[in-house]
Amino acid sequence: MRKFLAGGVAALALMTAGIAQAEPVKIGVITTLSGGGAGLGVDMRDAFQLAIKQSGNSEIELVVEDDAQKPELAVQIAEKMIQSDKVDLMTGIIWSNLAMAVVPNAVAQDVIYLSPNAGPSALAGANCHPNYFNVAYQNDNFHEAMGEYDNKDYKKTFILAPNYPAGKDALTGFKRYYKGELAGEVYTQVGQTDYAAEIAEIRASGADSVYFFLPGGMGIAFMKQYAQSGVAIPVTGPGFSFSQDVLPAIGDAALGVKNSGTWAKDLDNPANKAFVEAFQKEYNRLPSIYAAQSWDTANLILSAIGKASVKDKDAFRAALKEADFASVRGKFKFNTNNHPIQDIYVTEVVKEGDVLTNKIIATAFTDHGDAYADKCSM
Amino acid sequence: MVEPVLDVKGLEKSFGALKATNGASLDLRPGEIHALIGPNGAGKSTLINQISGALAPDAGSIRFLGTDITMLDTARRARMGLARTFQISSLAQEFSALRNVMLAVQARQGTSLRFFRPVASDVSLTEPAMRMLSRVGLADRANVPAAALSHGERRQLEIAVALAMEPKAFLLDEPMAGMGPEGSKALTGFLDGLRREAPILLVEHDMDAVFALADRVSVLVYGRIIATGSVSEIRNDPEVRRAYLGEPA
Amino acid sequence: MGARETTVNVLLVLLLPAVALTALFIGEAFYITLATRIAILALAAVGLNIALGLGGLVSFGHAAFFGLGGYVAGVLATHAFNMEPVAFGLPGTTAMPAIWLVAILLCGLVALPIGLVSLRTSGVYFIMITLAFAQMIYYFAISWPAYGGEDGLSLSMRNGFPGLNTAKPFPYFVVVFVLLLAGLLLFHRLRASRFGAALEAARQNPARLAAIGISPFAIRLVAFVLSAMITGLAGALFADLNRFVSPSMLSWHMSGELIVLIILGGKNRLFGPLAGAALYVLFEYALGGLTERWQLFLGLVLLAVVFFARGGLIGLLAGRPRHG
Amino acid sequence: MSLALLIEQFLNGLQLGVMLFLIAAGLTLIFGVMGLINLAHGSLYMVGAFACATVAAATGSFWLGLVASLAAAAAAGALMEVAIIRRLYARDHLDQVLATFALILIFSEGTRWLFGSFPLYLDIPPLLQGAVALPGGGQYPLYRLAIIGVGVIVAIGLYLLIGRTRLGMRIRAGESDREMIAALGIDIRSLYTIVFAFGAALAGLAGALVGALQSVQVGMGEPALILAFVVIVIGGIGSIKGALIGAILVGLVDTMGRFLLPKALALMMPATQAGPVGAALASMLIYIVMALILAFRPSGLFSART
Repeated sequence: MRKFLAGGVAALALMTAGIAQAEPVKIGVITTLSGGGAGLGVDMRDAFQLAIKQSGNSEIELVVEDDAQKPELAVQIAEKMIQSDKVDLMTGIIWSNLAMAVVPNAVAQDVIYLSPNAGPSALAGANCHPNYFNVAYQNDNFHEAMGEYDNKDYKKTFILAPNYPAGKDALTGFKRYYKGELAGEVYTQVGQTDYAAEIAEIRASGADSVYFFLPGGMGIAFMKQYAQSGVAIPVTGPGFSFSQDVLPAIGDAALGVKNSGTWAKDLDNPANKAFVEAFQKEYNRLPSIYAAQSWDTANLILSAIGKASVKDKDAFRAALKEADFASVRGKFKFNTNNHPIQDIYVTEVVKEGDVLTNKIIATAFTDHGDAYADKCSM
Repeated sequence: MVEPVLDVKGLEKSFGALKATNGASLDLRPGEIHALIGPNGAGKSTLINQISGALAPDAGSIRFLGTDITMLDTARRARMGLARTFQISSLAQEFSALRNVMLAVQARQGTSLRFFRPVASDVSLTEPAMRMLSRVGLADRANVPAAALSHGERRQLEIAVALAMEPKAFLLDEPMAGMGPEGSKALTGFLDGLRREAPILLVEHDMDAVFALADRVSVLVYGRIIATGSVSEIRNDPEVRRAYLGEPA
Repeated sequence: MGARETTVNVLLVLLLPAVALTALFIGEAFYITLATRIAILALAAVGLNIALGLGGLVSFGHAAFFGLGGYVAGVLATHAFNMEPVAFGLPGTTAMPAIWLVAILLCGLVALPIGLVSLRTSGVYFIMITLAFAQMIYYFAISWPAYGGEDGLSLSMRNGFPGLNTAKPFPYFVVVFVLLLAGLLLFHRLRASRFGAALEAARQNPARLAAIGISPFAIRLVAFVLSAMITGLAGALFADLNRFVSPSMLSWHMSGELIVLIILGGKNRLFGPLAGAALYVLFEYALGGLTERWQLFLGLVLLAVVFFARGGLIGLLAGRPRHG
Repeated sequence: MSLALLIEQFLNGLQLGVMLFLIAAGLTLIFGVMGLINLAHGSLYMVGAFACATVAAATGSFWLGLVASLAAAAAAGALMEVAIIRRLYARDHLDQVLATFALILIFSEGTRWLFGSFPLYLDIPPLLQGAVALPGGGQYPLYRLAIIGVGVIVAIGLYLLIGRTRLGMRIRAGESDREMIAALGIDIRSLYTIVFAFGAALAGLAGALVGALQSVQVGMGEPALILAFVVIVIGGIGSIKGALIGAILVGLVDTMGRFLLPKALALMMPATQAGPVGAALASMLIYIVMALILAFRPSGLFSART
């Protein structure tokens, strides 16, 4: 297995030798490093490693493995990390369906799992667990924010998402806050690459706006085809479809699109400035939201390691729950169900020089939690 | 007159513009060897394939043991007792000669949906199969894979497989082909006795064998039976001489 | 079967429990899980091997049955957990034997119409039509919301077997291993039986088989259904191993993997699936830990097997097969 | 629902069909001539898209990218044929499936090694941007019309190539009798390499054209591959005419199914359920059509070989 002895460089060890070293901590990182969705996992891993390296804590050992975006493989890796590597903490999963496969069993075996991206509703509500911390968002959040924000400008929106649970959650989240009329509600095929039929329907629907949730390649294809179609109805979407990893592939078609997110690289706080600078310097590219969330996850862990021993689960959980770290998102605290309470912004895609990126234009929610916390009995 | 075992009436079969079978009729009576001859390309294989069920005729009927079998598939016809041998291929190349024959025995018993008992030690299969191999003179080659048998041995195996089916009629497709004079002679003697078990429709190029064995002969030319009769009748039929033997009238 | 192949087979069978027992004593539970995974994938491939190895039917859609079996385990357990009837007032269950029975029967029932249609075709058409049926079920599972769709279905705990604590890795391994042995025994008996003889003849020469009075279609249909049943049973076990089932068990990649297992081990060899599954899981585990480009190396290994080791691992170890 | 929308959806179906034809034509040609089932065809499609995106990004010209996609896919195809595929002609379908499955893994990870994990950018050329007016008040993207045009040109070109040229004659001869063509003294090895490279170039062209519409990323070939197989199996493997008709059938059925099924179901059940259920049925539809066609015509609509 690939082991990263982060900060194992002698110089760093010398530098930090004076500080009372924390005990050894082993963190299992399961993420997607091969196949079509690898871009997200690579950003996640890179930011995580960078944060650990910068901390100078040489006692943290990372075990990084590729799940190839296959749930069954992720389960196997998780078993290995828990039973064989005996990791103290786990993190890294990008996709909701993989999280659903791994998390319930992992937390049941008393391993603490921190989600750097996925936030399926099942884990936020009835199936919440003291060992499960979501450092990213609950899946509905981005869509709720855009529904709220779209009330300002639009009265008749056409909404579409893939025909799977996350897609239905997305549109449910949007509708929870959107008060206008729906010009249409369409579910597309998972992995669909041609959206001509849906775009034709949008054109004919008389909508004044479009809200779509199509992650990964699906969103890229939709945006390009939409721009080419000559339909002039404005589009909004969740930040995933306009994050730094996909913007270059969409190109200028994304310019001016408003989207929701918990983070943008121009968020004005010192932690964020340091993060963006460090990430760019190390990897020579702009960080995506996955990198930002992963960076926060790493720093949350580091803050807890400073307060409690990972062997003392109760104390460590309490330390995590305090969320006493400098988040790149500015404010960050945990709700009763261990999901974030945070601000959710609306950003707009702009061009800085040659590079497409997002700029914050409004705040959709302040201190926003999620709709499922009530169902959590913690 | 006795009811024929096999009664073929007015078969027609076209491949595109080519009429491969053009109103062919013939019958096979109990106890006889009925030879079917004809020049290359006359449509003998197409006719045999229709009788055995591998091809569906466009028109016409086939009756076997008094039942219309025109619409039945090959396997059903075989189970009724119509045993067909092939010119070249063996049943299962990877299997030994014995297992090839055992397969025919189990087919006749109708017991192919037995899943557990090993066949190798099953005397109800091995014993009849060995008997058939002995009858055709292949007993000492029982454990040789079919693929490793010589050409002549494979012809003998074909016959053994057909015998194991205990058929009501044989459809033998050029059993002498590729056999040396010795083998042909032995097989001719064997077939001569076989007609007592079941009548034989014999497709054959070897005229010596045909004239030695056949009770009746039918001549197929361009998909049609142009003559049927005893050996001497056929030998003296002017139309046959013209069409088949290429002699001027 | 040659003497060398017998030796190789005995070693292979002993290997899995040896690994599991060693792991048990040194307290490395993960290796028990790994051995269990190998045994389950092997059982799934044993099922496919009936169609593919004995019958020459290259089914590119066996993931359909693997996944269906998995969903039977997931759905029955979920209903039992929620105390809701599944259908017609019948309750769910967490008893493995009942789940297995339902999985086997359901896969047989589903395989019957699929086989009736697919077996009318042959060659590439058969490969593709089985794929088409599996894709139908795959898309259905992704978009049907009741049991989690794309997210899949988590089992709150592993289902139970009377008298055993299946939540622990080793007892569950024993359960799975016994079923694998039963599957291997079944395959062995089947191949030697009258049905097996007819099926192998249907692969070698279907026209001749019909001419002696055995319908190749009927024989193949029975083989296809049997094969689906065993693969479905393995699917139920796989769901219990992971305590999770999702549409990815139904995907065409899974169908491809099952074929790969058989070829890796040696097609039409009794122990080919086991050797192949062991090799495949070890590759995935060892290479996956070494490099994130492990799929590239897996591809190279597969190519090498096609070109240099046509008999698969068993062929490499035990030489050419013998036929009696 | 207006007539203009129906016309537009019909065009969409046609265009999807033409796109599928471009991918499937090479696949079916290769099967027809060499009897090879090539799962790695989708990888050649991906190679075309990546080549086009890379060259277009470097030079700023989509057209140069298009040329590059043809060249790169043909080169990759020829290389693949000489190094690997050639050894598979005499093997059974099972070996072919396995070896070309392995090639998918190698191509996917190799491409990721070279180009990284992030999707690439490829836009349609300025010349083809914008939309044209349809009768009845609708609009249709010019680029999609151009794809339909390319498909028609390729279909006619293939028809002429196979029916009228010396290479086509050899291809037809190779389909019917391989020993004959070898006996005629035609170098069958180089003929096969040429046919394979030609089929690969067609896949590359499709990848480049589609890449401008979709996202150029690793794994893009797999959904395309499965659909292409559906197309050629429906059409009859080896038949170019079958591929064309199969592709258009699949394109129309898929587009119209996605468009009409949810609406039809909305007449029978609440709208909130009709959407997802309709979408679920629509995604299964082409496979249902394929199974039905094969149930009645086990060798597809226009089988070239049985």
